[in-house]
Amino acid sequence: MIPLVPALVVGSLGFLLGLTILFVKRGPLMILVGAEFALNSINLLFVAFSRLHKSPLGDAVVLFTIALAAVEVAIALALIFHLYRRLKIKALEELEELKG
Amino acid sequence: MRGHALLFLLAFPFFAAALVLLFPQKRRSLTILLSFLLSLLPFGAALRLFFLFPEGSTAPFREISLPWLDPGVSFHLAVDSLSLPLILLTTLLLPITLLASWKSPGEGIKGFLSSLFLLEGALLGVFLSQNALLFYLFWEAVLIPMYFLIGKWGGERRTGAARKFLLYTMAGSVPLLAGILWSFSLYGRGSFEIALWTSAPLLPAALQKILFLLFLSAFAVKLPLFPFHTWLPDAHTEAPTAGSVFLAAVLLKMGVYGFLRLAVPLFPEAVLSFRPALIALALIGVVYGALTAFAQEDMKRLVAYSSVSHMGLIFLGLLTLTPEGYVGGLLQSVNHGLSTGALFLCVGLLYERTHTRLQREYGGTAKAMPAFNLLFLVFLLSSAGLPGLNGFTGEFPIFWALFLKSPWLAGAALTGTVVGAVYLLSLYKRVMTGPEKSLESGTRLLDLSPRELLLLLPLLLLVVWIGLYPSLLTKKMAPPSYIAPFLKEYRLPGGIR
Amino acid sequence: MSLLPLAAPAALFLSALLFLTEGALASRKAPSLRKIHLPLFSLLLLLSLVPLLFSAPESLFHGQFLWDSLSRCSGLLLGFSALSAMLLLPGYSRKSEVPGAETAALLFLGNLALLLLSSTTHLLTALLALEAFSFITVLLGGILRDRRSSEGAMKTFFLGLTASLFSLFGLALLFGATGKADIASLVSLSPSPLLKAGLLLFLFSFLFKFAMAPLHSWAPDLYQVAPAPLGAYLSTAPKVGIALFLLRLSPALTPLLPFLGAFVIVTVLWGNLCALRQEDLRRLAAYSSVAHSGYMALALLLPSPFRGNALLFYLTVYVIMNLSLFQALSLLPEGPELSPSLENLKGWGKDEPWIAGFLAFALLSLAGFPPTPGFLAKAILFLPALEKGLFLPVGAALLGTLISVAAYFRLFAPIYFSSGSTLKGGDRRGRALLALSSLLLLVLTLWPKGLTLLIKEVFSHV
Amino acid sequence: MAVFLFLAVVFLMSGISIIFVKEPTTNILLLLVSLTAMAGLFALYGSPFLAVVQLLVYAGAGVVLLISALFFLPRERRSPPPLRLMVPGLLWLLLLAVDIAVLLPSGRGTPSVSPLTTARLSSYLLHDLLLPFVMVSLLLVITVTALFLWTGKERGE
Repeated sequence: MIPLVPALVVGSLGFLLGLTILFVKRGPLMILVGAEFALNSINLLFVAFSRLHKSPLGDAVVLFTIALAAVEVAIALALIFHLYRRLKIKALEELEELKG
Repeated sequence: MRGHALLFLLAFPFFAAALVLLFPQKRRSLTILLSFLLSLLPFGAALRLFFLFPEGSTAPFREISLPWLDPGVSFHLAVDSLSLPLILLTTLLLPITLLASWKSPGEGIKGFLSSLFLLEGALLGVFLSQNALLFYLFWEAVLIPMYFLIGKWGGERRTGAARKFLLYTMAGSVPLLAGILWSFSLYGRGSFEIALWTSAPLLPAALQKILFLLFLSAFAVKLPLFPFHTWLPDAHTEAPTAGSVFLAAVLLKMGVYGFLRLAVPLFPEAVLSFRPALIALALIGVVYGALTAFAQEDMKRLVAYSSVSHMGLIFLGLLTLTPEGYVGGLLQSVNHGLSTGALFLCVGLLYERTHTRLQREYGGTAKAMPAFNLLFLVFLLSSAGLPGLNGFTGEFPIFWALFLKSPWLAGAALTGTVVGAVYLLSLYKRVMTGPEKSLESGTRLLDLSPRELLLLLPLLLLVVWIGLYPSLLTKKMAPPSYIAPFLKEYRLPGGIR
Repeated sequence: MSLLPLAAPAALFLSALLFLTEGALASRKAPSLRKIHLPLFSLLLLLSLVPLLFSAPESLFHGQFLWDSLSRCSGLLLGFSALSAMLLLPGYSRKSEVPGAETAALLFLGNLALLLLSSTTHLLTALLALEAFSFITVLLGGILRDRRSSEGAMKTFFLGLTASLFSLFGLALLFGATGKADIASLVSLSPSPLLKAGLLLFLFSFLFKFAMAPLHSWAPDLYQVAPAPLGAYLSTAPKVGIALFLLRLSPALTPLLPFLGAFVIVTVLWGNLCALRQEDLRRLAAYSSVAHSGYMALALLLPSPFRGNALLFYLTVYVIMNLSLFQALSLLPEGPELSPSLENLKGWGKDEPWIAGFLAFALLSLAGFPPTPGFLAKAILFLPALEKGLFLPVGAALLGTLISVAAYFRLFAPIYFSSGSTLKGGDRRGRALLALSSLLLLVLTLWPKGLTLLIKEVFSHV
Repeated sequence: MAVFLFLAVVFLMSGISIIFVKEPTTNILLLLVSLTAMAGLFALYGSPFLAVVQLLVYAGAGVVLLISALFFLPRERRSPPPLRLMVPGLLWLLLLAVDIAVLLPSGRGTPSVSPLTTARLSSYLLHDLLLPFVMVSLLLVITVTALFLWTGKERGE
């Protein structure tokens, strides 16, 4: 039997790591990578808690998270495609028009 | 049912404000004439109310209460001996200012007239409301037409002055709202009726103090109490003549009214404990206002600062918490409205002719405008408190009450009046006497037209009448039942504490 | 179990699909916004509102979809907001760049997501609905697809993504603490640190989308780049959905009240202060909506009967007055480089007296001036708050109100005190809509009791 | 336990590496490694179904999408580091083997907790969580709209 606590520790650490990636990295793709990493860590928490409470809810939520992640990636990629291909933007740093 | 007179009095200005908008824009004189006629109606109603009001009555008169909003917010109107003179003053000044606006606002005359009617309606609402939330509602509503009067039809720096006026007033009235809401929960009767609050047992002293300060912040800005007066000179200077008249004559009295209507009956212990500080501030206002007025070159600014000084004196009178001080303060409120209003009108008339308000640009005006000369002199003397004119009848009881309280206080306050006489007469000397300056610059000053005479004569009449026969008003100014218990009689002239 | 309650969501979803198909098939060149999209949209939306009018309270999907009078209220407010957005579009100056069919579809989907959000007591459903709406926000905000709007969309998307990660993490903790994911199980448990932390994190995304400071930074950017008609929708509809969900969640929020109070204080002060220094009209409107979120969140701190009454009253009034504001702003022309600023209002008071009057009325109401409904909403909110002893938040809210007066009155100076060449835009429809909103505000001014009675009726059936 | 430790360390290490590695391609491969490790952890915690979904849908389709997105980026941003790609690549193969070992019924890592059967999960999904399940279609429609708007044909040209 694998105890729950290590899974919780790994999940929380992974969540923090994912957030770090999100805040440290520039560029939309890397932000997505960070978000995916964090989502995965959260999924581990759900699975572990699912075992704790002997409820399939956690596992089910993981499925929803995966769907959500897929949707997020698809929308983000559409936006990135639009920005780089249509609007011919070289880097995100160019986009600094909105302020105040 | 007889309270419907009050409903008419309150609703008519708002109705008129809407009606004015339908008048023909092109035919300016007709529009003004029609609104002048309209404005006579509320004045007539107020006059009738005044004559019907029983002498020496201390109870609310012609009460009417309509359900309006939960919880405990009713449309409750009444007139009493405190609000009666102020209502009369408000309704009297509207026709006069309308006549005075024949030429001054350049464009958008309909909006201007409409704003004046709105202002009148809101002011009447303040004086008539017997429900704290309704009172606050009208208190705030006064702000909007006044803001537009200053901001749209004002002078050069009108936008800044309008904003300053707005911010000062709002900074005062937001605490007032907080105080009213808090009182609502403290009195725990589920009602905003002022009568219910005043009849409830007094709150603990500590709470009274906090609430008093919240309420006072609104009243002190309006009064204006030193050091919250700095909006006033700007607003006065930039406002059109009609705006200045209303501002000085009625808006400042809202502070007096609020103080007497709410602060004294609800928080008497707090008033007593803050009284020394308030007296000090009012005294500073008296002296500072007078000295600053002395140094003003702009005539409107001069009159504005004289207002600060006079209002300080009125507040001093009220703070003695004696019947003499009360009657003097209230009577002087009316007097100040009449004479300062008249002075603003006079300055406005001069400005219409020469387009300057600087004293040094004038001289020898008395020769060019003899009729104006006489009227102006009377109003200046009334403002200076010459016996026989109305200013004296108001100031005398105040000084009497102050003297009974402390001769030193009376002496200090008297300096303000002395300086007042000096700057008012020096104003007269510089503007009216000496060589005729208008001849040098080539413009010929015309004397008063019949219309102008018509608008100043009623004021002249009242100034003299009240000066000779103050009981005309005072017999209907007995302290209402909610204030009377807090006014202490001094039996002996030597009863100084 | 009657399936009638499902009629409204189903109608919304099918209408969206219809518009998407139409968008995919229609010829690209035909300008069909006014001729086809608008009538069809209005018809379908009104049809979807029909089920709101009758049908008894019902709980479907194990309480994940509650069909009560609160959700029907939400549907009506959302419908008004979406209809207003769509009616304004044909008069919008850059209408040729707005794809009509997709916009209509997104409005339907948005209303569906928010309707679900406001009718659920299940945390997972709520989070999914919120995520769905957050994508819709991004799409509607960036619908012009030029450089600026894509930038705004991008920023909003990634900030929203981050916020939703926190919420999901919170949901995991809540699941860990309770083993369930519905509001009732949160309330029944005594608060443990895990539960508190989970709730706090779970709220993150909701407060973010509700534009509570300091999580509001996306709102000004997005409202600035979104077309003004859609700004009207984006600044009102999500507030309805989220506020009503938070109202359902509020029994569970008791341990977090101090924290929420701090949020309220920061939001009302910061939102109004920022509004004070904006030159761009839509950024100003955005900060004003931030501040109003703060007032609405204050309602959540109240004890039970007042909470719902104050929140629903404020929400209704807010929707109407904020729509008025954006309806007026929609009459100003926009361009890729032209974002209407205070300067553009010069001379409105003279050239467009009615429009200026309506706008002034809305501004007075937004500033909470008596006797406008904005004032009544605040009075109904502040009274019980003071009675409960929430002096600090109410004090901050009053101070915020004072600041907001200065902020809104800045608009009066160009409108009434200076003259200039008026920029004309908009059409009859926009003007009529503005007049309608003002009329509603006027009715609420003269007869506020009607709304209070209606709200009482709503809560007697929940 | 040893398997758990190995997978957890790989998962966390790949996250740390993402922070420090600059090339997007390597980073996406590292993400793939972490996703695969997570699949193994799911299996260890008694969710074989989730593990399979993770491997096929998430690690498979999601990462392919991300890699294809690399080609939108300006050219200079995609640096081709042949050796840097080798390490995560090999690691991924190793992890895949571990995952399969854990997933096999007789595998060494078979968890002692009773695994959640796919049948139970699906009946739960279709019964207790029917509404969220249906709502996924809402998300998909929104995605389609986004694709329409941002990658479809330009209007008005």
